[in-house]
Amino acid sequence: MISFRDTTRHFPGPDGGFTAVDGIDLDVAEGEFTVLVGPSGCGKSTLLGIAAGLTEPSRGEVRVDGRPVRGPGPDRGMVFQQYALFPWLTVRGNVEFGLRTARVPRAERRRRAAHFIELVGLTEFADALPKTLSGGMRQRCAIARAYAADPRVLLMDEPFGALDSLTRSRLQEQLLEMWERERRTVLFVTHDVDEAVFLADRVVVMAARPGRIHRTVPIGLPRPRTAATRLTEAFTALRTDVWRAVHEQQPLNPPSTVPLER
Amino acid sequence: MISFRDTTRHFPGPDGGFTAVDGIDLDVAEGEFTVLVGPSGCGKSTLLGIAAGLTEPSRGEVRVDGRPVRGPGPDRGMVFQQYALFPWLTVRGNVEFGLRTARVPRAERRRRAAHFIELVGLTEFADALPKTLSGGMRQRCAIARAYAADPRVLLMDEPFGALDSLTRSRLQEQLLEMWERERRTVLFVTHDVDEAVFLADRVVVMAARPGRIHRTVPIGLPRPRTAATRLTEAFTALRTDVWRAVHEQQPLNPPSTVPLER
Amino acid sequence: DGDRDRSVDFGYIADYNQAGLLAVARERGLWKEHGIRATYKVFTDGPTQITALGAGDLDFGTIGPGATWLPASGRATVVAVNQLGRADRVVALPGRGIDRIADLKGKRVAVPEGTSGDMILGLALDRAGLSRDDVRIVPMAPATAVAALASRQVDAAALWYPLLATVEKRVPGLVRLAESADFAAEFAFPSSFVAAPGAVDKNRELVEDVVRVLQKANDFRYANPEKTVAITAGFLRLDRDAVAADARNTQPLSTAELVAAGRDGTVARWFTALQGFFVRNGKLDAPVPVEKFYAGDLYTRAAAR
Amino acid sequence: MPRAAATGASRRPRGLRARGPVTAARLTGAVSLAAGIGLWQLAAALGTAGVPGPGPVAARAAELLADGTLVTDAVVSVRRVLTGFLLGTAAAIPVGALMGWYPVARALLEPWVQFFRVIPPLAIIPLTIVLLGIDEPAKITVIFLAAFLSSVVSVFQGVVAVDRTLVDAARVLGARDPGIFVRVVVPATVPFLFVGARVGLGAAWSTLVAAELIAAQQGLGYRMQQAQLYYDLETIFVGIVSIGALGLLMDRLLITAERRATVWQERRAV
Amino acid sequence: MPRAAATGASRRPRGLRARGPVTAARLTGAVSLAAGIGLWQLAAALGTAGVPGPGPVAARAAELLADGTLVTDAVVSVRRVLTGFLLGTAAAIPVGALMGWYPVARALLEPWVQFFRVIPPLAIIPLTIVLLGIDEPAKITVIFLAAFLSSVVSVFQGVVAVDRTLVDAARVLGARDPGIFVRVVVPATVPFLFVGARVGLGAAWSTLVAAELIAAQQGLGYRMQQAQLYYDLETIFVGIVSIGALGLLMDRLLITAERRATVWQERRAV
Ligand SMILES: Nc1ncnc2c1ncn2[C@@H]1O[C@H](COP(=O)(O)OP(=O)(O)OP(=O)(O)O)[C@@H](O)[C@H]1O
Ligand SMILES: Nc1ncnc2c1ncn2[C@@H]1O[C@H](COP(=O)(O)OP(=O)(O)OP(=O)(O)O)[C@@H](O)[C@H]1O
Ligand SMILES: [Mg+2]
Ligand SMILES: [Mg+2]
Repeated sequence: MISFRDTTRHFPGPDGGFTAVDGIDLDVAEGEFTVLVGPSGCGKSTLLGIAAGLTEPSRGEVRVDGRPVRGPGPDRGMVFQQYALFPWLTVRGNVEFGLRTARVPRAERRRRAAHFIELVGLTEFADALPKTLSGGMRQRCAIARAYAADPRVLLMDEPFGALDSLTRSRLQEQLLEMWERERRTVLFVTHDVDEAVFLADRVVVMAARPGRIHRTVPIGLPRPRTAATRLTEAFTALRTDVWRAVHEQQPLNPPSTVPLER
Repeated sequence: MISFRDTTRHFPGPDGGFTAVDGIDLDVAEGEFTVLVGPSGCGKSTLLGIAAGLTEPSRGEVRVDGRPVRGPGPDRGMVFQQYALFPWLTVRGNVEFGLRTARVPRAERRRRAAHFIELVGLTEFADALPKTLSGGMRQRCAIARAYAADPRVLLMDEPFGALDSLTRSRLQEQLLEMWERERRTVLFVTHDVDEAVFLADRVVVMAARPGRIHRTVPIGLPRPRTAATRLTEAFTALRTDVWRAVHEQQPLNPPSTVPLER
Repeated sequence: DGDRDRSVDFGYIADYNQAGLLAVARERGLWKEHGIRATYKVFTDGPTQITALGAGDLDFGTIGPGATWLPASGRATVVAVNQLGRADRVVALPGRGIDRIADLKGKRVAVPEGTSGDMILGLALDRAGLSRDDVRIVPMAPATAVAALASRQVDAAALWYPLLATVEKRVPGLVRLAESADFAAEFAFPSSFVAAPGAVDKNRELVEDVVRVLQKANDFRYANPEKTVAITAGFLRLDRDAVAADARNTQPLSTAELVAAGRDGTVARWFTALQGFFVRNGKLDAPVPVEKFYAGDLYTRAAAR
Repeated sequence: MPRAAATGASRRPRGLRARGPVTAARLTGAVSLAAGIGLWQLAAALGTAGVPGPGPVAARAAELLADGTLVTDAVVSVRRVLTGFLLGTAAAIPVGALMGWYPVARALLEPWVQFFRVIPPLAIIPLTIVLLGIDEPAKITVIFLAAFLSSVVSVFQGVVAVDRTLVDAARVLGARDPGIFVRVVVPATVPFLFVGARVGLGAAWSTLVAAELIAAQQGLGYRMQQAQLYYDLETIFVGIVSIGALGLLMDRLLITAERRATVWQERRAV
Repeated sequence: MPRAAATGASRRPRGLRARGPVTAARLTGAVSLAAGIGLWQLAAALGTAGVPGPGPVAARAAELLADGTLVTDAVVSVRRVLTGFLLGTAAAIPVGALMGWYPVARALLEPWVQFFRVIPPLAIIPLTIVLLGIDEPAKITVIFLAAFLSSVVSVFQGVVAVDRTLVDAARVLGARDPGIFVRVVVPATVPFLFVGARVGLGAAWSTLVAAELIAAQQGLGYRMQQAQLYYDLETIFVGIVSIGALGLLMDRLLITAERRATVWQERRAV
């Protein structure tokens, strides 16, 4: 259970600085799958960082299981938007990182790392360094690393953003399957409305300047969800609903005001 | 006009190394909008790097306007998958970079940079450093930088990958508008099938291991394309066609073989 | 513990003047004869040895005349005079119009400050009626002064052998303006063996034995100059000719002569004259009675054994 | 894990949360200084043979200040060090960059740089005199060499470590070698450049005594040598403290400059 | 713009395309060496006062080799330099990291590090003798201090420059301070650590002569000082060349180690 209470993050600077998120109140229930969507720069990553304990809110607080967050911990795993792979470690080394800190014995560590590397389709690249991986491969490595650490809460920042549709839908289904089996709490950021609706119990649509909650859309679709779910009318209706919630916001620059010729 | 002839890129390494792209033959006509799609790691970025002159093919060659590519040049602009912003420059500084190399006078430089910064909705962040930008804002800055340099050929590597759907469709429309007006040659990588069909004259579907061309789908949709285009039946049919071409490929790991329990 | 008590650490500088006696003492087995285990440690200058004496890392050291102000200011005790130096010269480059000391007026003179070379220069200027301000003194470390003179960067220098020998090799016809011997009547340049202050009282017997060894070596050197050169060259691993050239610029005295010089106050005169020089330089506040830092009776008693 | 963050971007060390980090740093600095002087006093009081305490050294410093010697010496030495340091690092930037950028330049130059870098300055003094005489140029050259040779390695390593994709991005934007160098390599190398400058500054100061062996008439190094001849430990300590304080001051200036030049860096701590 | 790439990842310099870059580098190195010796010979032939040419120096080296002096001196000096260097850099890593990581440690330690870094080794020799005597510990301490003080800055700066998101990633994966230090900060700082080590090595060697002023009985620095007493330039040059060559060799070993330790870096050039 994650609860944000009046969570605000202000970055000091000239002109009074910048308020990235302002007075967020949000409860993510134990085992709930919550998806954050919203325009670029509306504070989604900032919010995840606060939940992870990497950023301190300027005002308000976040509690996880009733205890205020004081810093990061292995109970809250995170997939970073910029991957944040350790460039000096191979794919395997990256995936094993959290297992080492948890002092998982070597053989078990190997086994679990191999499992998650296979899950994201990088088995053949287990010994490759990040610099030799393509963008999507790096992202998959970051996902495997977060899964392997086996956190109770998963904070995922656009984890499938760099993946082709095939790999993407496969990883979505895998994630749902794992979640349904183990009922972790998931806070998931995406800009893909389809993905949001397909995965979520509830989609939280954010608005920008300052970052705040615009609307919350409960997704009542039955589980387990499969490829067929995407073809149902309920799915399409919810998709349109979320799409509207995102699109009805004040655009950053109304396109009409920008002349295209130079 | 870009033509790849038997273009091959092999990375030496243990176990015989790795062939990222193998014997690519592809012609992109003057003023054509070509989109590359394909599974993660199939060599799309590598191919763009070769066209840009950043990577030398191990075999075969690339010609731009009949002249073999010998190195990078300002005639071929690029949006990098990892953005590659200069972290010590502000948004404006990054966007002005290419204009400075082209010795555009100061006033004109300012004006053009301001125009493209507004185009991607970063006007308020013109003086912000990259480290203070969100993922999507960084990506938009990279786009503005490439546009501002005004290249005849645009090489774009998943340029809208980190953007929310609203910003994304707006930037898609802007790109098309600019392209229709100025008829640049565009080689565009995406993993979003909708985006590919919406933008392209022709979608090239690649396959992995080794990276090669799987199928080419000509997109005969009339131009100019607008939001309405997406709702036509022709669009849906082409979308399905491309989707199939991507999905009918040999999956990296057939999901059935990966047990999900640990 | 008697064994440990009879081992001594001896500091020295690696030239003929200051290493000769130690080389002889080892070569001729004089230490063994007196049941002393002596270890030699080489230094590049006197003051560092005095520092080491003070820190307890060294029992005896060897200093040149220029460092004599250190014992005079209570930082060490002179246990024996070694010999007199005659190596110092004031020289000028040929072709610079300098033939006499008086011609140095306004010229650049390289001087390692506080050394015997510096003293000779001061005496020579005095005698010519010049003050130090009349010439352009360029203070330099010895090796640096050699480089400066050899590469004709200065007009003149106050230096000593063997350093000057090297300069002569490169600059033939150096003009000799003044030398130690010119001032033998007023000034002598004794080098000495020193011990830590208080060592003489604490360890009288051992110190006496050490002095006795030095005296025996001294008499050998006095009687066998050529052999001494050979032994020293071997000890220092130096070219025998270079050491022989060095030896020509020293004035050895027999132990008997040194004892006599101690009795009749000659040694005291040498040291007093040196102190005058140090006072003028500001190294010493005021001259001190020589018996405060020169253990003359110990030297005499040792010679009598 | 405590982290201070001037930008306020992240958690601050707990103990210092109330006061600003700058004040806290000042305070700790003062405590550290007091502790250092206390230790020194203690060492002197325990009578560690010959170490003069802060008192006598301060007295000696007052004397030297009163008769103007200390100020003159300091001015002369600072001029030498600054000249040598500035020339040295100015030369190190292009040479290090050339070595980092062009493999041929590297193969040609690097062995010599490495060779001379390990040669003790004391050993080259005679050579310097022979080639350059005994006046200021010779002294400054010794300092210049020390500063140059120690900072060139940092510059070189910095250039080698420049992120390839940034260079690629500049190329695609039409930049050619000189432009890439000035507009990408130099800014990307800034952290290394400052390591180089700081190391170079240290090398310049610590070569001062050696440089002033060359016929100096004034200067802190010269004064210390004189004092050594006279076994005047108070004056030596005045020299040590002056050199240390001046060096520290110049280093602070460099750090401030660096802070300014690298605001763009995603820093972990202040 | 020429770039060599051992990984084959990018364009190679045009002129060297035929041969491999390694052979080319060797060749250029040999050319560079020959040019250097040629220049030296020329300088000597032009009679630049007192510079002995390669011939006489080689002859003297042969003599010193024959009687074993050179080998003994080299062994003794290498032992001192290596000990001081290894201790110095070993100490610099934790101290620099502490300073880079904890603002309090930084505020406490940094001024002292900077202070002592600029103190000329020559100036602290009397103090070293007073405190540590005249035996090996004193000599090694002087070298240790030089190596430590010059490499600690690099380590410190490297730790400050560690990418924050990597530290964050490690924290989220449950790592605590010691783990983050060993598993993130150290590997991320490797390029800086090697700058530090190389600068430290240079400092260690170039302090050798000063260290061997402290009653050394053997060693290359000692031999050079003795030669200075007799102004024996041939021997001094043998010393310079030996120190340079040994320093260069040790530096090469460090570079090889660095190459191994940083394969993960996205390098621009070889
Ligand atoms: N260090 C900082 N200083 C100033 N502003 C910052 C800083 N970090 C983030 N911001 C601002 O906070 C806002 C929210 O950033 P955040 O990364 O949370 O956005 P986001 O919702 O994740 O966007 P995206 O979808 O593009 O990733 C942005 O406008 C950004 O400019
Ligand atoms: N330096 C390298 N060494 C070895 N292999 C490499 C190197 N660079 C790229 N590769 C390999 O080449 C293949 C193609 O990479 P590329 O980046 O072109 O893929 P991509 O199609 O852009 O994928 P994505 O959609 O994930 O970005 C990948 O399998 C990658 O591992
Ligand atoms: Mg984000
Ligand atoms: Mg790619």
